[in-house]
Amino acid sequence: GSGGGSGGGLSGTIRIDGSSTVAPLSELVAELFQEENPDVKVTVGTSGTGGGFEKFCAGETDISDASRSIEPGEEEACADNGITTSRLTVANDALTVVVNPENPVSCMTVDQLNQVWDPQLKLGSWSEIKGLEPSFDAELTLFGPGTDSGTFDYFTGAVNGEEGAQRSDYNNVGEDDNQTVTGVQGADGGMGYFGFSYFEENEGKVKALEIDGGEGCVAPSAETVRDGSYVPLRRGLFIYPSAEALRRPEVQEFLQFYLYRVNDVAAQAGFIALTGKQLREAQSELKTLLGSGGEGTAG
Amino acid sequence: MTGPPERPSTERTRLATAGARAATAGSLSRQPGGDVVKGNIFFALLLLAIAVVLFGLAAIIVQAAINGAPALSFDLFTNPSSSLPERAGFRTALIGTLYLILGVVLLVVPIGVGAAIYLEEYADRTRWWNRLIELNIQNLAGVPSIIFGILGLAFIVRGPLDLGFIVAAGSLTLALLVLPTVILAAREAIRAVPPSIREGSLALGATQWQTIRRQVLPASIPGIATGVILAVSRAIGETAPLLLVGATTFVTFNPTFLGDDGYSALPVLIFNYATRPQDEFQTLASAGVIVMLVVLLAINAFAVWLRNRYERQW
Amino acid sequence: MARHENRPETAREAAAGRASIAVRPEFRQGANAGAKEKMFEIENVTVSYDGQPAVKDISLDIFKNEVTALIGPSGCGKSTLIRCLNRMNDLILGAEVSGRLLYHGQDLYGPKVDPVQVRKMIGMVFQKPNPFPKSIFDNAAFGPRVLRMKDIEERVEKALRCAVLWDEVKDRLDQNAYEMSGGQQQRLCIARALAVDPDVILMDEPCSALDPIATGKIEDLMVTLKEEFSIVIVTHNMQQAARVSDRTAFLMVELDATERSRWGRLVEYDETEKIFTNPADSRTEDYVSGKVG
Amino acid sequence: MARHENRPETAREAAAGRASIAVRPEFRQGANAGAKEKMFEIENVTVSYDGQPAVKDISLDIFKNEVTALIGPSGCGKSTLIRCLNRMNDLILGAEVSGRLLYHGQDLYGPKVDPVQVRKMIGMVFQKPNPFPKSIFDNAAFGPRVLRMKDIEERVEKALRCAVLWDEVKDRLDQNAYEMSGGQQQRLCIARALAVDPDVILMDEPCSALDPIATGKIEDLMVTLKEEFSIVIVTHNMQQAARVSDRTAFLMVELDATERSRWGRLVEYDETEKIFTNPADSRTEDYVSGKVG
Amino acid sequence: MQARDAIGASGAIGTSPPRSLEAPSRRYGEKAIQGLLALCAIVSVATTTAIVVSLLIPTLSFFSEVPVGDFLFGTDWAPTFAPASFGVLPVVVGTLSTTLWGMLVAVPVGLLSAIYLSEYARPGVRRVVKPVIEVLAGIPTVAIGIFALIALSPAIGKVLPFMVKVPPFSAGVAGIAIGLMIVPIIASISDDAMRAVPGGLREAAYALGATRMKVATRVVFPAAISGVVASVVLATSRAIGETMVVLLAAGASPNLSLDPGSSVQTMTAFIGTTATGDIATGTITYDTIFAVGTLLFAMTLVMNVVAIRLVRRYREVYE
Ligand SMILES: Nc1ncnc2c1ncn2[C@@H]1O[C@H](COP(=O)(O)OP(=O)(O)OP(=O)(O)O)[C@@H](O)[C@H]1O
Ligand SMILES: Nc1ncnc2c1ncn2[C@@H]1O[C@H](COP(=O)(O)OP(=O)(O)OP(=O)(O)O)[C@@H](O)[C@H]1O
Ligand SMILES: [Mg+2]
Ligand SMILES: [Mg+2]
Repeated sequence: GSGGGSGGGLSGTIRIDGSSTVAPLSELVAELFQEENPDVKVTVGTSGTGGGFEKFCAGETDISDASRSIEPGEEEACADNGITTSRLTVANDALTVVVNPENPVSCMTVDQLNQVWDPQLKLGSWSEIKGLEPSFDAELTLFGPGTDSGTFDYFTGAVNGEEGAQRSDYNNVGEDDNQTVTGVQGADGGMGYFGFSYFEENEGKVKALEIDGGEGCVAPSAETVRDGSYVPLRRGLFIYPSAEALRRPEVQEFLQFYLYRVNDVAAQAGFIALTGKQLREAQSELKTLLGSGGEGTAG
Repeated sequence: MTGPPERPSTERTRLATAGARAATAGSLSRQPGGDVVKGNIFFALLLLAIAVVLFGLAAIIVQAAINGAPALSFDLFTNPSSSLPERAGFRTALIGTLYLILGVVLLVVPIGVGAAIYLEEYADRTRWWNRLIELNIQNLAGVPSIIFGILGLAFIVRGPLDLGFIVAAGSLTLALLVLPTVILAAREAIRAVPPSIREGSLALGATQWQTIRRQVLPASIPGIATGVILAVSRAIGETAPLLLVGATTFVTFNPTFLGDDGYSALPVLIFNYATRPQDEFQTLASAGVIVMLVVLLAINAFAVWLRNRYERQW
Repeated sequence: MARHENRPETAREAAAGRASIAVRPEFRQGANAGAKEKMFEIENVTVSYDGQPAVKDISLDIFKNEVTALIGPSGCGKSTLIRCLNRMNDLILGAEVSGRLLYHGQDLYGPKVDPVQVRKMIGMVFQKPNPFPKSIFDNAAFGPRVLRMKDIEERVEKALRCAVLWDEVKDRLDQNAYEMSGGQQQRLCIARALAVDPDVILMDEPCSALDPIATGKIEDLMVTLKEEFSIVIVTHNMQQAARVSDRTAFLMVELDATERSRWGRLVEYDETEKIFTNPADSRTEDYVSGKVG
Repeated sequence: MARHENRPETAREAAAGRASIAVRPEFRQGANAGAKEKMFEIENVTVSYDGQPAVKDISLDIFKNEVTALIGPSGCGKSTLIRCLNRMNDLILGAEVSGRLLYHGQDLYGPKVDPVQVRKMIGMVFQKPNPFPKSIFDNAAFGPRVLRMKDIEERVEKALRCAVLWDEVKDRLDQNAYEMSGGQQQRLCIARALAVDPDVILMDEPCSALDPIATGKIEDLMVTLKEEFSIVIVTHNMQQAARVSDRTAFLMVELDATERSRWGRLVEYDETEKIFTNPADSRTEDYVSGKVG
Repeated sequence: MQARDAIGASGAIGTSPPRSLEAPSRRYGEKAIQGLLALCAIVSVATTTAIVVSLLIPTLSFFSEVPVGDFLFGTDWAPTFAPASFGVLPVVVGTLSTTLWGMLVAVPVGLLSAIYLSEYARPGVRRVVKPVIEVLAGIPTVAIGIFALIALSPAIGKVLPFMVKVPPFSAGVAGIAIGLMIVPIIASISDDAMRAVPGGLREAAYALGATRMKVATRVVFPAAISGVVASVVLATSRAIGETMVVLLAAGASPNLSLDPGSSVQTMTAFIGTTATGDIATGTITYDTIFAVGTLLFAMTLVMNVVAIRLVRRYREVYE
């Protein structure tokens, strides 16, 4: 974009921080926005959802990327500093369960997944999973993301019924989900899970399981996520703008731009785009926020 | 007098043994024996150690170069960062890193050397507080970098110093992180200056500071340079503390040292790219490693030059 | 030249055999010194390292415009004593000086005394040559520079000339001092001390690594210098003490009853001529004539 | 004791003033040596530092069971020359030895020669005392331990006794060697070299920091030792050379025409008695009688 | 005569030498410098104080909910799981394991390299090799971690199968990678320390017939022991404090095992990921970071007290 763009001379700095999962999307939007508004500086940090909210609630950032919803404690901290916010869903993700390509199993029920990851059962082999078709005998070698991540929380909540209620004797890959790919690829009985984009990039190296959430086996894909059939492992990714920051024209403009363009670029950044309904909801949330920010009332 | 009563007989006995040995000693050429074998084994071990290090280094660099090859080009140095791998470069992160390191060097050299001088030349080792300082510095070296991040966020970005999320705050955090390295290296260098040099200077009427400034410090430059090289090397590669004190992954403009618009740093970007799902970003991360090594070598070159120049043997 | 005067017959032959030393805690002041101005007054000075005395109970006066020599066997505390005079012992951990040490009537170890000031006035050449790891020029120029003197080059040249080193080094002043021969290093250290024009110069065996020619020149220098300055010299060379010094102090090692502890003690202090020709103490006579050992 | 024999009148007075030395590239072998066994044969040896010659074209033979003294003014290359004899110059970067150096007929710088083996047989005491930063005992025991000798304690004690140090240190053998006086350090270095019973001992001014008594004892020791070993000693002390040595080599500094370069040259080499009483070269006479300088 | 000339010059300047032994000026400059230098040393104390302060409050709030005994002696580490368990021993052991393997590589390799550089290498070689080795210290730890995972792990798995089990994560491999990373600290600082040993000591040893190896090991090395130990302490600290390499190459699964082939979580890896992860601040899980940090701080403190004692004991002072 050349100077004197269509933004009408907006300038200023917009600070975004938070989840590293959401960051690629925010970055892409920010890049496009800056092309049109070259005088606005947008930065995107990745200090984690928790760290992001901490800075956000201290009034140090304008928008927080989050791979989970804000927690009551965090909301309180925000309120203490006079910061009001609201959740805007910006993309969808499908937590994808992957296994070794040689593995004959192609579909598992949530209950079977629960057996595998159950903290009490601690199954050692695929053959111990009840009701699995076709039967398969290999040592279960499990991989999962860092236990501090939103992905972990969401998966355990959806599969095991309680956040964090997962067996701990699995291979924790920490920050780098690419290692789950390597690990599952290398072990016959390997199983792991991560965001959809990791699967998309590594199709062939690992195989994605179809999930039976009660209404038959459904494979993870953009379509199944958008039509709502990939349950229960589909999740939303969020941004939390601060009403305070929304008084600034460049932030208003940016957020409107964000929601305007997000569906075009989501796939490019490795995410599943919002459904029309989700998008409309987000837009109306933003309006509410804009209203409250404009009035200057907080908390 | 002070001497012992010389008994020639004592000497004679001694000489007898000596004579016996001297008679057998003859050849000047290498005696095949334990010492030679040991010496050779030892030398082989030394070479092996060096080989291990050099091989390890080469392997890392070659691996990064191969993985990063598709992305390697000069554009990496000139393009700003982008979320589109095909046009992403490291310029903005590079400038952020350069500022950070500049700040680290400006902070850590005077503070580190100053603390080392204080401890070696002024502090009374018998005083408990000086021992405490000594212990405390060694201990700081073992504090994980992320704790420095927490500290930097609480005390430098916010809290007492309240600098905000600016490059200078990042520099200060990193400087504190690598300070022990510089202090320890500088202390050892200062300690190695023979006392006779200090005596010679003081005896000419030089004050203690003049002695330090003109004799001790120049003589310890090589050791100090080593400390700075190691410190800068560490600082340049740190990720975690920077995340906490405000280094972001996405900045498309050139940051400034004191501006609070945000900044990025090479390792933060590299780490972020390396953990992304897309292969292009992983390639970019490897290329980033090469970029970083080039920068590191350029930064260290001066210190290496300085060290070679001041190298001496007593 | 003034140095051929009071030279006595000296150091004839050293006979082997060992005379045990009686512990005699006496000391003497130099005689015939009424008219001279006192430079140092040393009164009952004891120096210990880590609580072990190295010299005990030394009392003597050192006069202005004289060369005073300290002689005595190795380990008797000559270096220890001379280092007290410009507070070099401050630098050794565990070294402790007791007694009184006056310099021009001022207490050298007084509370207000600044060791730096002391060392500016009282220069020192050490027993082991300790050139700085710098060029020859920078070595000699160090003192003048530190004391912010002018005409550094001139000073350096003069100091190097005085120390009989100029001709050997004039073409390589920027060479590292460590690349010199042992004797050259020692002369450089002498030059370095001369370059700052101190009031007193303490020399701890300044000629130990020098050949007779250089030694002779340094001795000439001392004799000339004493017209302006005062010089205290430690030497193990009897002839040298006899040749250059006006007054000589003889120290000896004393053992305690158990032969476990040993320390230095002043045996005799007098005009050099007297010490070498007609010493009051038989131990002095034995030592200077080489009969002890 | 044998050391009072051939002592001539020596080193009377060193007159000030400088006589320029004519360049005379001659050298001499020691005379009257037909029957003696040659230890070192030095033939046309030149040693340079960084291309600058420090000594040039030295030829002389050193004999077994003799004390050979090297004398000459400071900087004339005595240390340089003596360090060639046990290949210590290998350790100095930029030092280069040319010419032939035979030890018992074997080329010291031959391709198969192992410098370690050389130094085992040819011990050395350095000009500047350089004790290890270890205890006194460990210093003396270092050589025997490295060479895996037996009876270390006994050896150490004997070596310390020979170096006239035992009585002073026997109660504090575990004290750090750097806490000794200058002379004690030097004697320790001598003891350290003696403890390994070398074949030849090279001594670079071993007595420069010693008092006459200790010097006398070390000289006695040399005279005794030469019955079994050979000794090469550098000294600037004419009397010492005269007292202990059988043969003396006199080196002098030579200047090139431009007075820019200077190097050492062998002026005369002969039996000590001859050198001190009836030297062939007038420059030798001037030097030993103290007329030059 | 020359001597006269000298006196002429000195006379001009030194005619009336100052006789007062008191300082002519109050030397405020010197005192100010000393104060400044002390201030520099204080910076480190301030840093530590700040660290202790920032660790203490959350640590106390952590221990108000978790008994100290359960924390220190528990063998089940699952602070982010439900139900949570706070037995810290697995991560302590994980830290010890990677550090141990790292030091097993770094100490011998580093010290031998230092000896080579200082005692064997020709100056030209040294001038090149030393900075090259130091490059290792500057490779971003992410790169080393990834290298360990995708190149080192398979390579070592072929040679020493017990070091790497099925998943690519192993404490041993992470340790080796850390070892490689900290070699320059040991090699470089020890080399400087050994180079600073006066040449006279080497000469003395050579003259006694010592071989180069003996000179290096019996004279130079002991004389430089203070610097050597300092370098090892610094390197150990760095190994303990390293986060990214272990995170990538050792996995993040807490295992109470010293087996080099097992995946472990170290204290730093826990702190590192949790602090930049998605956990909400102010929760008990988040406070766990500080409890672990405090423990780590205490552990390094003990190690350093011991190290300082050792150096005091074995240091050789020359001159
Ligand atoms: N390492 C070195 N590098 C360069 N030049 C040197 C070195 N060592 C000695 N020289 C020079 O070589 C010459 C001879 O030195 P050497 O040490 O052999 O003298 P010397 O006869 O032993 O003198 P002295 O009696 O003073 O010890 C001197 O001019 C000296 O400056
Ligand atoms: N730093 C020290 N620590 C402990 N003892 C020391 C120290 N320096 C010297 N001594 C001891 O004090 C005594 C006197 O030493 P000093 O150096 O004064 O002797 P000296 O008369 O100068 O002898 P020399 O002629 O050998 O130099 C000696 O026994 C010596 O071992
Ligand atoms: Mg002395
Ligand atoms: Mg010499």
